[in-house]
Amino acid sequence: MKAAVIVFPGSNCDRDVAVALEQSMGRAPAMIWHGESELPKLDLIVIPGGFSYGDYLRCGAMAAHSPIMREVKARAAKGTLVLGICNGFQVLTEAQLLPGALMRNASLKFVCKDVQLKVENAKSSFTRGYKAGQVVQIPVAHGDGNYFADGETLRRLKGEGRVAFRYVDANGKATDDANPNGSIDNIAGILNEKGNVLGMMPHPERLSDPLLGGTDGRTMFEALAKVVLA
Amino acid sequence: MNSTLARDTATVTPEIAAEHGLSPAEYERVLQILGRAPNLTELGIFSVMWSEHCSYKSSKVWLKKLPTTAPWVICGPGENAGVIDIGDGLACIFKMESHNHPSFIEPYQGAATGVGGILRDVFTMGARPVANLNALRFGAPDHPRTRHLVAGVVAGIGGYGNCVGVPTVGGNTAFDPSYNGNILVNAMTVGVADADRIFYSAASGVGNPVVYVGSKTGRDGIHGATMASAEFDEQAEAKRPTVQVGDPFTEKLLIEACLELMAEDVIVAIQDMGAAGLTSSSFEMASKGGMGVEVDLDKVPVRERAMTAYEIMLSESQERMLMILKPGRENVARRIFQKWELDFAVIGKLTDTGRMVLKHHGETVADLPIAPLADSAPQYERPYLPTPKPAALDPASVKSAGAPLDSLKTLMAAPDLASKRWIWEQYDHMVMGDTVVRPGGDASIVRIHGTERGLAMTADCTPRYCVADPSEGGKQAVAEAWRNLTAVGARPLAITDNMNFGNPEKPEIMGQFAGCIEGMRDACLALDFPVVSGNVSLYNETSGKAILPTPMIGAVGTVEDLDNFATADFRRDGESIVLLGETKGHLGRSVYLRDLLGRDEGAPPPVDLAAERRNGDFVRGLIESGDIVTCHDVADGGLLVAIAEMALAGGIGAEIAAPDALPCPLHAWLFGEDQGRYLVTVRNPETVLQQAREAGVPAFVLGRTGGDALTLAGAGTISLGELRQAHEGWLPRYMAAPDALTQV
Amino acid sequence: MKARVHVTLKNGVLDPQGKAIGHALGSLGFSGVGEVRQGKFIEIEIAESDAAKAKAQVKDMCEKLLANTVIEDYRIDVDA
Amino acid sequence: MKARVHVTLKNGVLDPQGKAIGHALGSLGFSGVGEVRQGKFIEIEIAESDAAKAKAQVKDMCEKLLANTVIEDYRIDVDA
Ligand SMILES: Nc1ncnc2c1ncn2[C@@H]1O[C@H](COP(=O)(O)OP(=O)(O)O)[C@@H](O)[C@H]1O
Ligand SMILES: [Mg+2]
Repeated sequence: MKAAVIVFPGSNCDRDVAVALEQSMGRAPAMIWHGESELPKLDLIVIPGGFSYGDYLRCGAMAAHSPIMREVKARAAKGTLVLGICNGFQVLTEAQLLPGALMRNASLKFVCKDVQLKVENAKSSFTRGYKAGQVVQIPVAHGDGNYFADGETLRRLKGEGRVAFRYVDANGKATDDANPNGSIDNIAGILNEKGNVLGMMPHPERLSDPLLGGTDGRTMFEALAKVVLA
Repeated sequence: MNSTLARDTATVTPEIAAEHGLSPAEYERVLQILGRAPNLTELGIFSVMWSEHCSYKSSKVWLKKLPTTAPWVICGPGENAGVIDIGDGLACIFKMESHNHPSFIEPYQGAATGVGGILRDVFTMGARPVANLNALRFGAPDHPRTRHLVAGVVAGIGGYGNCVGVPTVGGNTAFDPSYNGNILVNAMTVGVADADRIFYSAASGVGNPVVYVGSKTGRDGIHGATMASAEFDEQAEAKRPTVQVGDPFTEKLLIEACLELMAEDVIVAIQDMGAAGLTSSSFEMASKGGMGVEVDLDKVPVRERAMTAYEIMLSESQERMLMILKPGRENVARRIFQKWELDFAVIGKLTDTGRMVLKHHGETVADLPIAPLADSAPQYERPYLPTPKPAALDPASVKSAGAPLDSLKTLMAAPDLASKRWIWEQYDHMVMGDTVVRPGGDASIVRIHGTERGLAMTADCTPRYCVADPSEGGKQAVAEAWRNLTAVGARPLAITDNMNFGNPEKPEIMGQFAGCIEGMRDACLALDFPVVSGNVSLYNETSGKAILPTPMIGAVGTVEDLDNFATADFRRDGESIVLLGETKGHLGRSVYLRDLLGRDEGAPPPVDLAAERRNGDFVRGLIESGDIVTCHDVADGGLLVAIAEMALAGGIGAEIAAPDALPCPLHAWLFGEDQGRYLVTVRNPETVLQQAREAGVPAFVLGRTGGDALTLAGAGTISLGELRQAHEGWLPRYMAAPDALTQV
Repeated sequence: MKARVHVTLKNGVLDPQGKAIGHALGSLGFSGVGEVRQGKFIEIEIAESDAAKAKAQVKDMCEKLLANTVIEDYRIDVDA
Repeated sequence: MKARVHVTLKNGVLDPQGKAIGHALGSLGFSGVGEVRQGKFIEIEIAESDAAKAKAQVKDMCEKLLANTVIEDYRIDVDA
């Protein structure tokens, strides 16, 4: 089993997610510089949070054109698991590995806080540690997490069960108040058609340690560890 | 030599010197040192090196009075930041710095570049920045500019800190009309380094290369007055803004590149280019090492055409560093900076001449003796007029503002006491994965990466105390910082200060400055809490009206075992709430008096430093031994406000009662701001009361936690929901108006 | 030669910034403000001196980087 | 009536975004790319039908909200 974290200029959650991965998998992931054009044999690729290229122009746009992304796309096509967190999610949409786009938060403000998420799809390799419908607590920290997709795409996402997480209140209701960024349909994370690529705005690596306030995020890394170790 | 220098000599007149901020006496000294008139570039260098900002000419004699040593101090004031030993072979490097004026002009960029500057001060010494804090002072909420400034400053601090990936974990925010024309933006960075790999700025080694890295130099921040002079009118373009724009992405790369380079054995000395950019960095590095320096300005990476020597030397472009490398190691460094796609240029070398020589287009454009320029930098013992001691206000003479719970509700929504969540939720306070105690409490705690120990940090100052009695106010600021660290269970180690004052040429202002320093000194000595770094910002005045004296204190301590620390939230029903420390009902200069009765009167609450230490050491002992996990110091607003904050933080109410025999009226007891007090909760209070008695710490059981309301015996009940709406509602509501929109 | 690129959101794509600006203008007392849309305006100096070739080059830049064609349209003008 | 506003950074003000875009275009293999500057392009529908009055109104909007006149310039075009 091997995991890798892709590091772009401006990534800043690369270390955080590496710590969480190592904790759950017992082995440190490979850290891959964006300028590389080849990847070692891998089971999981993580595109971490941060501000790749300063988030200038559009979040994730420049990173999506890095040499390494060609290779990430090729691996994703072959079924390797790819997890994009926050900026990583933005990179995946810009690279068109996931549909839709992440726009400026409706409040126009950066928002950093714990939010409640409802696990809408508990069947993927990423989410099978959760129960379907379970409400978990995971922090967000972003200025551009306002998910947008056109009507047709949205219908498909919903119809195919590809919405992984929704922002909800403590009772599991997807209300406007529970939506930190204006995302359409309170969408916090989505899967690709084959279910091997997940993009999500919240940061599971930030609640993977009781000392930091919770472990709901760790469940995801532990589930991934089981899949890739199997 | 003088012949090649002659080119623009003729243009320097005493008037131009005055425009550069040099007094006639100072200009006379320039002429003496050089034995000739300076040219414009040289004049520019003198003017920045002798500016208040770089030379501390008004404050130095006073700053010398502050205690700066302790066994754990590795490096005190004088370097880019202060360094303390935090055990396990690690050092903590930290400093606070103001960016007041630029933030008033352009709040977003001013605040953003303030954060960038203080980050560089810390990583330039070899530390990885692990946390940022920010202390903010704005004008009255109803002043027409305030909302726009709050919005821009907060967005700027977040925009920069979030992007570089350093968590912003705490701060301090308040409003007062005295800041209407002069807001304060004091940014602090805390970093961690290996104690045996600290980098300093003193240059050494004749012939060693002088290396420039980071962003290119543009005409950023070059002073407007000089831009208007004939020499620079050549392009006759619209008045060029002197605002500097921050590039946090480049800063992030610079941090990573510098830390990577520091792991190699190639750096002799390193210094960020802060205010006065290339001038102060090259000058100070050479001066500290007793060296000369020769720089070829043609080698400096520039981003604009036809930049003059004057502009290159005085530019305040951001995200740049200067280093002296070991001979022959340029390629190691170049490779690293190329990997991070940053500019890298060898721009000169160290010499043994003791002079700063600048070449441009093959000509010598400046030739200055370093030691005389540094040694005869002006230092003033400015006349000062001590602030007259105010008479104490007898609490019995202050009428009540109304029913206690009504007063509480109003105070919880008062601008200074209302929750600052709207601010800190715009800051990424969790990135780096070590934020154990988030903003919103007394001090924030960041785990020292890879260990089970923590760094606690806070920023504090109560200017309304300082203006009434500078000495007591200075003392209180230090004591409150110490108390906030103690309240989470940390061992307070050292402070950084940011002295924000009005015009030092006025004796009353110098009196405030001197008084604050005296009080700070007393507190630092009594609490073993030395000053290791700091910054001075003077001339914070508009139309002759000065800001409240604001000696902002940033403080750092260690939590020895992250199994044992405390936070302010009530965690369980049915626990006894114990008040530690003495309550006399001091209402002078309290928020109650000011916000509810409209009176700015009396003396501030005195700080009894012996009691402060006794009470604090006692509380810390309880936390360290694991006996208590809920603790909050009693600060602005007094006892009832502190209890309400604890209840809201934990979502658990309380029932409390005042003792039968009160030393003062009830409202004074509830809202007085007596110092040195803490609230803790325990399941069984007997042991704690007994231990407190033995330690000589006044202790009193106020009541019990529980329910979802706050009940004060004989005065009624207020629900937590109502309190929360008041406390959390004010700032978001205030900021909802359209003039708060910042796009960027 | 200088190219000027306007990147605008496609019709039907929600524009949070435009919406917020419109709202703020209303609250600032401007009446009669209808829809507000915010886009980007990018100026690029290019060495290419043939206008047609320059335009083709910039189109390529837009497709590859400057615009996200899932949500954005672009318009290019070049001049000497 | 529709107003179009271009908001651009004043001359000499550092444009980190433009810089990064220029850099990225280089990495994508575009040669001959000189300076890149990024600004904003805002389209506003206004009820006012008199062009001069409309322009004055939008100028007021720019000063108050749309542009940060400390570091930005703006240009207004109106059409029917
Ligand atoms: N500008 C700010 N940035 C981040 N956190 C802030 C800021 N202003 C206030 N806070 C946070 O709000 C809380 C209350 O601040 P303060 O009143 O200074 O606390 P205390 O009374 O304990 O000194 C603290 O946790 C502080 O860190
Ligand atoms: Mg406190």
